[in-house]
Amino acid sequence: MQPVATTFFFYLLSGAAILGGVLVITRKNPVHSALALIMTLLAQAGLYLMLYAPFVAGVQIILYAGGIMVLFLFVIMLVNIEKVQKQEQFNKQWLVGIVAAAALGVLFVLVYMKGESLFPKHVVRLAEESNTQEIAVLLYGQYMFAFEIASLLLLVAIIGAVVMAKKRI
Amino acid sequence: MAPITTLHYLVAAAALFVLGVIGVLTRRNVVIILMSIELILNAVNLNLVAFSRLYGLHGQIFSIFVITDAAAEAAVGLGILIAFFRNKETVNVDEVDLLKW
Amino acid sequence: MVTRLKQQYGSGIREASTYLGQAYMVVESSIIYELLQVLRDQEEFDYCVDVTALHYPQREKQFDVIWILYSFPRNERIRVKTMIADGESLPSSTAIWGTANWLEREVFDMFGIKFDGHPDLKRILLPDGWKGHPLRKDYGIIQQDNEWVQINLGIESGQ
Amino acid sequence: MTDATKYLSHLELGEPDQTFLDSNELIINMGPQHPATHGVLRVILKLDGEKVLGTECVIGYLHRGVEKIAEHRTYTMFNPYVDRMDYVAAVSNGLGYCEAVEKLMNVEAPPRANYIRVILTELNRLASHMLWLGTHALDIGAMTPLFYTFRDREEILKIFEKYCGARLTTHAFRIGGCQYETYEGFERDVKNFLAFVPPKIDEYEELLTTNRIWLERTRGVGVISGKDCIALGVTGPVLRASGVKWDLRKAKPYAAYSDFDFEVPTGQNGDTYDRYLVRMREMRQSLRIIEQAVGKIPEGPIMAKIPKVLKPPVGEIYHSIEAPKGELGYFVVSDGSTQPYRVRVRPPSFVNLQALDVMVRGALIADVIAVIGTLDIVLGEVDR
Amino acid sequence: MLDYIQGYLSSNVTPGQAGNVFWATVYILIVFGAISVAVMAMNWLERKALAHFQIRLGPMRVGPHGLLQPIADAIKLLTKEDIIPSGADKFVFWIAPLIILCAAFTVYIVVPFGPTHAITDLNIGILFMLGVASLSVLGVVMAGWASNSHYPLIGALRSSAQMVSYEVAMGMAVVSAILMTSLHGLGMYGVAANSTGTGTLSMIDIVKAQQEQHVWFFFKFFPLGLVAFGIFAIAMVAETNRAPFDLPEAESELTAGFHTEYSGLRWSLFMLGEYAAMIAVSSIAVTLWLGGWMRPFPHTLGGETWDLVFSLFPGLTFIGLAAIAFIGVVRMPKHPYFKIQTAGLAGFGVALGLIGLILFVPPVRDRIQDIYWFAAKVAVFMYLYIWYRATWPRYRFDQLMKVGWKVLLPIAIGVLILTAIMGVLL
Repeated sequence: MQPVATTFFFYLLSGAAILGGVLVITRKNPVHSALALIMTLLAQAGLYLMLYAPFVAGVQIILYAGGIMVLFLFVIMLVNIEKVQKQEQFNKQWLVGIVAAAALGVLFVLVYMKGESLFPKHVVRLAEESNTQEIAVLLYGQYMFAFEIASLLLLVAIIGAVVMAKKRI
Repeated sequence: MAPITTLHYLVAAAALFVLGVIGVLTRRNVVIILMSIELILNAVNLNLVAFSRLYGLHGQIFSIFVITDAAAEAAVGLGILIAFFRNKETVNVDEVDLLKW
Repeated sequence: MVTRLKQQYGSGIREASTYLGQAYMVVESSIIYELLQVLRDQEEFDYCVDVTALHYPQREKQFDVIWILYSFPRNERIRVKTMIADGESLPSSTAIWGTANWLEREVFDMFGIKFDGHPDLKRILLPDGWKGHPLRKDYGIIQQDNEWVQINLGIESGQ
Repeated sequence: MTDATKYLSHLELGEPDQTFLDSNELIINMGPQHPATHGVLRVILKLDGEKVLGTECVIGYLHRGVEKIAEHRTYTMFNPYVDRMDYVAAVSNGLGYCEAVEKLMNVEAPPRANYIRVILTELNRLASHMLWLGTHALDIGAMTPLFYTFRDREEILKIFEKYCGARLTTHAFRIGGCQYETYEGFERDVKNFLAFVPPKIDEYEELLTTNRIWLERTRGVGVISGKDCIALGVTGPVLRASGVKWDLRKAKPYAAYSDFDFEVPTGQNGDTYDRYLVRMREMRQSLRIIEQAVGKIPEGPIMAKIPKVLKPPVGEIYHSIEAPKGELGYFVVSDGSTQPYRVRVRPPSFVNLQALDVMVRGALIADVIAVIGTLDIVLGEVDR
Repeated sequence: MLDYIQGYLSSNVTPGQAGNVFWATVYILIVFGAISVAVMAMNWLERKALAHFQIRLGPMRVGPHGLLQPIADAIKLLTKEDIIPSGADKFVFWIAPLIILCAAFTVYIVVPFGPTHAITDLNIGILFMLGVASLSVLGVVMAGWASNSHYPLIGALRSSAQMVSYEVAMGMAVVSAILMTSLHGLGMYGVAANSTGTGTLSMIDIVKAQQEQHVWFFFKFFPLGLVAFGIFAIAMVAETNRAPFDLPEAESELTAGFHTEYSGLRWSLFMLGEYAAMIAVSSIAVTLWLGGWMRPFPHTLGGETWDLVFSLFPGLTFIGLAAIAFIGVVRMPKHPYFKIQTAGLAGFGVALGLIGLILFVPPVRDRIQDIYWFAAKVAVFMYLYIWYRATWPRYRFDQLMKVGWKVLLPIAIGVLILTAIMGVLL
């Protein structure tokens, strides 16, 4: 399947993602931030589809938008936002932070400008039809060990989260 | 319009990354800082997937691992947040300036 | 039973007999708590059916407060009655029978009789800020706390 | 030292262990407008998540001053008012009041009147239990039994309607007996009903008694021991489900109940499921009583000799009957005039409702609903 | 023009795969229109069927036998005052029902109504479906939070916990079905024609795998497929917040759960989303275990004759419905008051009959078959939903969690492992 109107969708989706990002860091209300983050994540899932990565897009939707964000919303509801909303939103070093981040952004763009010539000229044709199968082969073959470590990491995270969030153990 | 190249994706990812960094550096609310970290991780993911179009599937594998880590990080981070909130009744990072209380 | 109690309390029990087959006794308000305790513990009146009151405005001791008790083992009922004047208070029987909690609250609500030692003596059927105790004889049947109605319901009168 | 501090010193805590999320306990109002509080009951729930830490009932939204009204009406005029208290069992209310005044006047209703009274009261007990079953099941989420019970309750209401013209607030009895002779075909109607209902009760039981979800929702929920029941004055099926075999129809027989052979069903555990079973069995026992009463209903007058103007002698009387919800008592004081000096109603729902707090502490919100349903309260009676 | 349509109809890929934007748009419109109509029909059917379970009549006033009731409801809901509680977060309150609706409808992009009757066929089809379906939990949480009220908040917390928990068991059951697509060992069922050993996540390929293996996954590795299907069937009821798992909107406990504060149009969006989600998860179950668009007994009762017999079913169904409508006409009271209703019902019957006759025309007949069988299987699930609701009381929250984590999940994992072992052994 050939993607249609690539240019249009790229600008639409990346625009949505960046707009979401801006909203995440500017909203007073964490729930609005979370909503904006969900928009960013879904737009990114769309970008992944355009990059011939349907499996990553699916994982992004299930895990990020469906799992992690629900966790975020859950926690936001547990903490008292009304009080938080009335407080000062930015810390004292906000100017320094923005300047540093902007410098970082400029650095990125400069590197890309310089480095673009190093990229391979032709794009690897990734088979979209068998994307999942190929990822599976890599994940359970070459990256088996990393996969196991990731599962261990998740186990540790589960235990850690339960231990920390529990009232009395 | 010019066709969309890898560079376009990289710039979009850089923009997201910078936004995430700004969020982490300037906001006081822990929840939003955690969300900004998610933004940063996502920017990295976008980079990885964009490069996987040039160098093969390994980038996608890596992005899956990053998503796994993000899940673990969110769980632990929010767990800490809950414990912290229960003790201090605040979610502002600049009020967490003691190692022990 | 009555003779036993009479021996114990002497003139505290002023009257004990039956009317239409129902036993009752009239006692001094000073011994009422003790008597109720004894009735439950020694005479096995383990179930407090009802606590209520009567208002006789022309008497000196205006109120009759009545405990209706029932004994499961003996299958017997007894009414214990005591008299108090307006403004006096009685010891609460909540500690003896849990039932008495709401029943005493109702008596307080309707007659204005206070029970000392009641855990949560406040109005039960009428709203908290209401003035007056409706089951007293001097409270008219269409009388109401106009002020409360106007403030809380926003209407001129509930009639 | 008050009780609260004693408790704390026992735990060796300076003050309650209050972290923020603990203090973030939810206080929610269940009612006065809530689908499951059976009217205008308001329960203030203190919750920790879904767990109930405490309850407080706020009642009185339906207070109509019935006892005050009684003091300003003659004995006869007050009779219809009692039907408005427990409006799903109006016949029982009327029976209790009429018998109390009869006792005060030292007259007795003729045997035929007593039999009619028993038949109608037991029919009303069935109607009340059916309504209870339907609404209780609806509260727990089973929607269908409600419609089945309403279908069958309708048959009872039809008999009432034919007998006295009213369906709900019947005013069926008069002081001294009954106003109306049974209508043509009354016995046939009742017998038809007796044949019609048992399979229907089987039908309800089929839907619920062995239903796994029903068992899980009701077993071990709202447990109250027989001792607690007695201490809190809880009567009726709730008391019997806790293992106390006590029924005023047996303990202090009134009307014609001593003539009939019936059992008093009891439970052991005092949980919601036992109360359900007890009430289901009670419905069958009621059918038994009606069957016997219809079989040997005596001929004769239906009204005792009483004066046109009722002036009971000075005195006071407490008379109680076994209403579908528990002990319904009337304390009537006469000063010798045509109007009662005081009528005190001892409503079973009001007293039973006190047990709510004991029964739901530590349970979940869903159990509060189940327990309110199983207590079978009628707000008209709680608030009077 | 006609050639163009004809040319498309004879192609054998979905419009999405063909990259045909025009046809994809047409399909999207058709599918979304059809789902909306199905939701309305389901609404009517639920009220009628539930009423008949409960010895009532259900809607009878608007149109003959209340047939126009959904339309009347829609008009009522659209014109109703839209109340927003004063303390509510207006934006989130506004967007929450839309999230649920979008999540429920986006799922249909990959639902295969037939071998070519899908909007598109994604490589990650089932993953996409589960993922997007799980997004509706966000809408629920937001609706509960934004209402600024206690009951909706409790409803939302319940709902999110419930949906997240049952998704786990559901996912396990789905994985065991996906595993079956790759397992060529068929034991007593014979050997498949194409046994490559690679599985698939694509919805169309899953059905095709069942076609090739000559078995619905429902019956494969008996009873493993059956158990996995059972777990899915239970979890999907919980996922869609329907009785007996309707705790988030438990009427008698939380008034209406997360949508207590909603009214009018927004409330109707919740309902639309709920019913659309019900149809969506039923479609997943049908696709994964019940052979999707395949007709019953495609192999045991194979051959030309049986093909012909089964291809008559769609037409016969509609003729049967028309017959029921005409019985209704005959039984309608003869009073002049019912004249319009009688005429309406007769007209409805005639319309159904005509549709039935059109479905007998050979080209249409062949084209409609797949969709018919798919819809028929989904309809069975819809009926089950109503049946559950009429029969069972509601679970309590802790019991619900117990069932999800301690019963369904271990069984699902066990089935998954056993399926894998069976696949390797056979």
